[in-house]
Amino acid sequence: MIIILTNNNDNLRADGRAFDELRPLKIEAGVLEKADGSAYLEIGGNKILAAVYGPRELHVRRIMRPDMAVIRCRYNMAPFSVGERKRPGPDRRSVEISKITADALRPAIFLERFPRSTIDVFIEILEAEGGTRCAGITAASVALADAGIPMKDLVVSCAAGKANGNVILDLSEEEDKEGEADVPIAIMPRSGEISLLQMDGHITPDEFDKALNLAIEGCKQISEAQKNAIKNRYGEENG
Amino acid sequence: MIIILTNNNDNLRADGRAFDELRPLKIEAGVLEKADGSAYLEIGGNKILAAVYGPRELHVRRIMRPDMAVIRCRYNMAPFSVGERKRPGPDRRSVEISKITADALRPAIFLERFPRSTIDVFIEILEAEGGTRCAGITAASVALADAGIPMKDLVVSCAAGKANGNVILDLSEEEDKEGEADVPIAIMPRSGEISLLQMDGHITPDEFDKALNLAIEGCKQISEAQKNAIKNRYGEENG
Amino acid sequence: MIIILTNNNDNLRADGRAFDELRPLKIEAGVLEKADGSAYLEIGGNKILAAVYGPRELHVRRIMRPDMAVIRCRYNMAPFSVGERKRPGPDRRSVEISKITADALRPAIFLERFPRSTIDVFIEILEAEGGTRCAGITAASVALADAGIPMKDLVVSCAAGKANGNVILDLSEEEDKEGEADVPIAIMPRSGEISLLQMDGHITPDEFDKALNLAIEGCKQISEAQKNAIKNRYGEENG
Amino acid sequence: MVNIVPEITRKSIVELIENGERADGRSIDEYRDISVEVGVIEKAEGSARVKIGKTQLVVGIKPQIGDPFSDTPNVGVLMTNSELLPMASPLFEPGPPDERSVELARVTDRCLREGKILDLEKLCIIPGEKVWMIFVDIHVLDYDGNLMDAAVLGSVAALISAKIPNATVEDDKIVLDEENPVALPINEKPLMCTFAKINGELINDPSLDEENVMDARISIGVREDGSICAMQKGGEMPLTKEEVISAVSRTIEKTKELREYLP
Amino acid sequence: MVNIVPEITRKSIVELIENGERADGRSIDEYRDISVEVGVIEKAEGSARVKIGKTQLVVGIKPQIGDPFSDTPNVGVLMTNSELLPMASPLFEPGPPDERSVELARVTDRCLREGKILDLEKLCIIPGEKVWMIFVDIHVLDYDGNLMDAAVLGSVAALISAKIPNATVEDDKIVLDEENPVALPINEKPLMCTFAKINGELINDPSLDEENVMDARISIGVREDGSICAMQKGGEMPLTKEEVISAVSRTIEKTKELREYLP
Amino acid sequence: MVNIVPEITRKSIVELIENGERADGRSIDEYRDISVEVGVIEKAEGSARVKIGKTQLVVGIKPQIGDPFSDTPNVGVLMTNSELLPMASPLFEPGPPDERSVELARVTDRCLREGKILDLEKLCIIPGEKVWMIFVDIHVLDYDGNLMDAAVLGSVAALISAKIPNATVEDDKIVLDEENPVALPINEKPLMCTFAKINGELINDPSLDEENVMDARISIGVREDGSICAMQKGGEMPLTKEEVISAVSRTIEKTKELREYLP
Repeated sequence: MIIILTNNNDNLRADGRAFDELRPLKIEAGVLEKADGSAYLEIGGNKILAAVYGPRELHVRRIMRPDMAVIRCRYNMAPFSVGERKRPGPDRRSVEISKITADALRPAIFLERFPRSTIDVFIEILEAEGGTRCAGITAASVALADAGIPMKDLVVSCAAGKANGNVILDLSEEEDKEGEADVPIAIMPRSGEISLLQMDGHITPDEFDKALNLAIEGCKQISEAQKNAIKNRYGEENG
Repeated sequence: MIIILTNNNDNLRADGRAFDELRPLKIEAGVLEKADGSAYLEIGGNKILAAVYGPRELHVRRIMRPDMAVIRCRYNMAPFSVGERKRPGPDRRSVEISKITADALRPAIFLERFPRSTIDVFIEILEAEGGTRCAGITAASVALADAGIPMKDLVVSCAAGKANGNVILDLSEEEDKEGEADVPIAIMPRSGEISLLQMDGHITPDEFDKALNLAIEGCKQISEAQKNAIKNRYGEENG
Repeated sequence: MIIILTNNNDNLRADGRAFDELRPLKIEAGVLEKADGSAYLEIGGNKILAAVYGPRELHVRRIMRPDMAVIRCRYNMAPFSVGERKRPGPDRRSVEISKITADALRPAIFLERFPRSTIDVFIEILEAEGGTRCAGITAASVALADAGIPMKDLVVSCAAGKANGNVILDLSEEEDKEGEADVPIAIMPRSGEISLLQMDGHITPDEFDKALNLAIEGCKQISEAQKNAIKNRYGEENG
Repeated sequence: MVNIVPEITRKSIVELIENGERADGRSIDEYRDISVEVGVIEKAEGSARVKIGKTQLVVGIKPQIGDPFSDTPNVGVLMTNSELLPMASPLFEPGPPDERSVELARVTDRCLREGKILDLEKLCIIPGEKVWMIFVDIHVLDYDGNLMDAAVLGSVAALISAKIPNATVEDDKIVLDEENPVALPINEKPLMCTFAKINGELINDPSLDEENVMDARISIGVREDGSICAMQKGGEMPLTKEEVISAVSRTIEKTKELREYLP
Repeated sequence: MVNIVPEITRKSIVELIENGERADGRSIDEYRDISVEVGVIEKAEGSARVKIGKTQLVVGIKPQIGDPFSDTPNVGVLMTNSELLPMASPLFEPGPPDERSVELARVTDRCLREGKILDLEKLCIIPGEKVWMIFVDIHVLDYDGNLMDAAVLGSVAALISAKIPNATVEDDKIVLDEENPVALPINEKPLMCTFAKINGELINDPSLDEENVMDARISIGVREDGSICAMQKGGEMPLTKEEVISAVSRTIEKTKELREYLP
Repeated sequence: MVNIVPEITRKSIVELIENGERADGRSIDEYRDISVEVGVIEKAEGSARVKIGKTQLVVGIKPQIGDPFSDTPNVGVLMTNSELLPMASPLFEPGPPDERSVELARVTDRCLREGKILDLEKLCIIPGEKVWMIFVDIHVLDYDGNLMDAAVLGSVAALISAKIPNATVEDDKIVLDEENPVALPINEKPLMCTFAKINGELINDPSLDEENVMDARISIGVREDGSICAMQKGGEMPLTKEEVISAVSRTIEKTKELREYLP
């Protein structure tokens, strides 16, 4: 009798992860000196800094809101963060990501407490390896908490997708490039509501359903790491 | 006896027009929903939209005039309006045309009735086939009327020029390119005064004189089409 | 007996100058009509215009100082001022020179007499042949005096450096390009204080010391030419 | 410019939707009148004018021969741009594309690209050297809400109807036959459906008034076989998972209707 | 910056003109003092400093070898730029060229180009591949009105006096002989005359004060034979046909005077 | 944004310095804690994170193959850029580099270039055709004064630690061996020392509070042998000659300490 040993899903991903497994994750709050709040996040090969200034006075009257604060986000990739040097300055991709990042974070913040002011979120991609927009949102949430911005919940973000015909969690750069679909989401974990959702690629509705659930599970895991980061920061201050 | 049959001027132009003949012309007022006034114009292969917003509050203090409204024009070519795709955004040509368009329209408007405000005119060249600046001014006048802006007269614009040694009216794209001279003008038909005049090429003073008269005649014909467009729009509303 | 005739340093520079000799210098004050003050300066092949407007109202609130005037400088090279045509508009070099020019002139001006206002200095390099930043500062000082701006002293600027192993004064374009080091400075001649100092190249501390002294001597010579220019301008007006 | 909606407008829209009604008499899942007209710009190799209610845009297609990207040397290039013309709305200002315009162009681009509308490999002329670059320019003339569905519909219609010169290679030179133009290599016809969430209800084809009071927006792009190719959430408030799932199945049904308008 | 003219200045200028007089003592058709000096910038292949009254500008000519435009593969390129330096007027601000600067450059460019100042075909070096690009840069140093006449006069003088390296082709390589520079292939010498309309009168060579109160402006470019090559109306008010015709014939006479200042 | 320092802060800093003391307990010529960590960005061919007190920046090195400048056809290119990220200070704003950022990049560039850190001739791949372009990008994360010393220290550390693909030429084609990367051809290791002049005293390594009240600033770059390669005065007030000379000799001593932090 021949027994064929089969692994479960584990060995089907290039980096040996299970289909529903996140890349190694590390979050640290309060890493910068000047910003009102900050966070550093590593997931897989991504290295990301987020910083928050505010609520502070808004000088641009054109976008001021008399009844609440505005949130402005700037997602930026360092020239050395990718294989081929990226020219400094915003491009269309970073403009779009900046916008949807603000959209993803906005519902969690008690903006109405700070009329006529701004909360500025700066996300810096020091090194990119797939999934930077999600990692940026996750880090920004921790930075907002570190800045003491009152929030209903800690927004958390993660992608699922499809590669080699399988629905998988937290695509690496290679899986994103070679794979069939990418579904980055952000949720407010308490309510489970979705504040960011994008998708591009080719996926059936059933697979999408599966990917969405997987991404939500991923978010929940990352949410724990966020809370720990804030707890560590808080402990540190009181220790 | 040999009789040589000569046509009159008619068949001397590539498109079969007489020297003093306009291309087929169509003007429609009130074609857009959001603008305060608008007009659509086709002449030959040109397809042009004009829209007016205002009089409205002017936010740019640097150009505000305490005793009257300012008129701001933006002439813009769609990327797909010409043979080879045009890169979006203003170039030197469109900056100049925007300026002289404002100069051409300004004297007809009772600007002093709206101090500290602006009247914004947007001209969009959807398809270009020679003579877009004149067509834009003609359309903009109708859009100003459609917006209910009080005016002394309906500015109307048309070019004459010289091609194949002949002075001709309303140059087509080919005639403009291959020809010897182009004289675009705009007039206020009631007074006959000239509010736009440019010329480039090579022409004698006598030919210029002839071209100027021809262009004025062309303007008068187009003026009728403008009035009809406004009448149709008015009729429609009351119909 | 053979006598070897040695020149002193004179013939060791390509243009026949002594090590401590300036290029031919000419300064004229009050050369422009519209500016509040102006000066024209030639040194070697450099042709430079400086103009001053102000003190005048400052419209940019972001940089306004409630207790003093600000000084804004714009150093600009004409497209035709150099061998290969320079594209119009500021580049990184001109942005830096504009900044250090303002820094060089600022300590000489009684800025505190004109709170909330600006003094604008425009330096135009019509022709460049080495040492334009120094020549620009020297000319700007004369233009400031011509504008009647109250000053503690007339800032004056000159470079020394090292070429072919020798410490020399007032480098020509060729000496700057081929030489080992360039030390542009600006001083306030009454106090001898240094308000501009840059250096790039390769030089020992002792050589630097020598170059610094040489540059200071050069400044003093140029200072006389500045004063003469102002005297001539003044004489002219009273003549 | 911040667009403040009077409280009374907001209230009236919300109350209508509570009763399954809308200000213009439509039902919750009904589109406004749609018209699609192709070939409207003769100088453009492809073009379409789309109206959805009072929203109007023109899409023009221009081909250009250019260099392929170094990492995909044998495939053509599809480029999507949009201009929110200042004539289209008092809220739009002249100048370089702002974040709304960039989002519109990029979401449309993803829907077309990931929906595999073109067989880009067939747009290679000389492998590694010269390829067709197909520019899709979306020109927004009148803005009364739901630009995304109109932009995708117009882009697909314009691409379907486009004809470009036939390019052949003779002796290392590219010969363009403008007399006998050929259609673009159309693969799939993806379409997009956008929903606004107002008072917990997902409504199709939001008008500008509805967009101004909506909590959230979701746009979904699907191919003809019902597979999903693009998705984009917008708006200031979140969606529930159930809302997303429901929007997907409603999109698959609704794009069948939209598909009727394609040439 | 809007330039508001005190009513008293306006009135005094208008009243003088009613009597055929002007503030600086000139007659209606008189230019201010003109000086034209060429070769003022040694590093420029051609240059001229022009003063008309208190208006002053420098024009520099720089040649550059470049690619021809694809639709004119065998002719050189003439490019005209202008900078209204902030030193020239309290009204000018640093930054990219504004509409006044663009108009000045484009009208000058048309006058030179349509006036056929250069035989551009002689500026072709290798047909279809390399041509001379001649840059005309107009640097406005002092602005006291009538920039157009000064810009054209200075550009023509600078081009006439320019010498560029002799370019020959040997074994497919371009050889530049900088030791034996050659003049540019000058064809014609167009010049421009500008009139301001004040109180119904057309006056030559308006000063800044006159420009500030003028109703309209007309600039006319003519070749030596009196044929017209360029025209541009400016200003806030209209002109009559008779005024235009009269300006043309006055230009033909007046440019004869201006021509005396050319090198 | 103008940074107004409260009079009380100014007074306290000045009084401390009068007594040879500083707010954070340092002596006049003492640096804050310094840390230099290399290899922090794996995708960058070289990188370093530098902290001087609360000032923090990351420098990344990226190589690129490009064309040499026409006047130096056989040497590689070194390009230095800096971004004062808005996260680093409430005073920094998003947008293109302002004059502070340009000054930082250009002074660092001069210190590296004139300090001959790289043997640029060894970065030529095909003479006259292809050379290595080495980009040094300085990313300022936290700004608490003395960016120049940190930028030079970080750039030198990142360049020393960098490894780029080995480039060889076979049959006119460039072959890149990414498996066996090679170090950059390091020549010299210039470093920079900055002093702030406060109340007539030159203090090393000014903090942001000190920079805000300083009269002047001087930065000096030296090679290992004590020769000077770069110098830049800043600040609103002048320096005396004696102060400059003293700063030079102090720099030569002090950079020996800084050199310990290099990898």
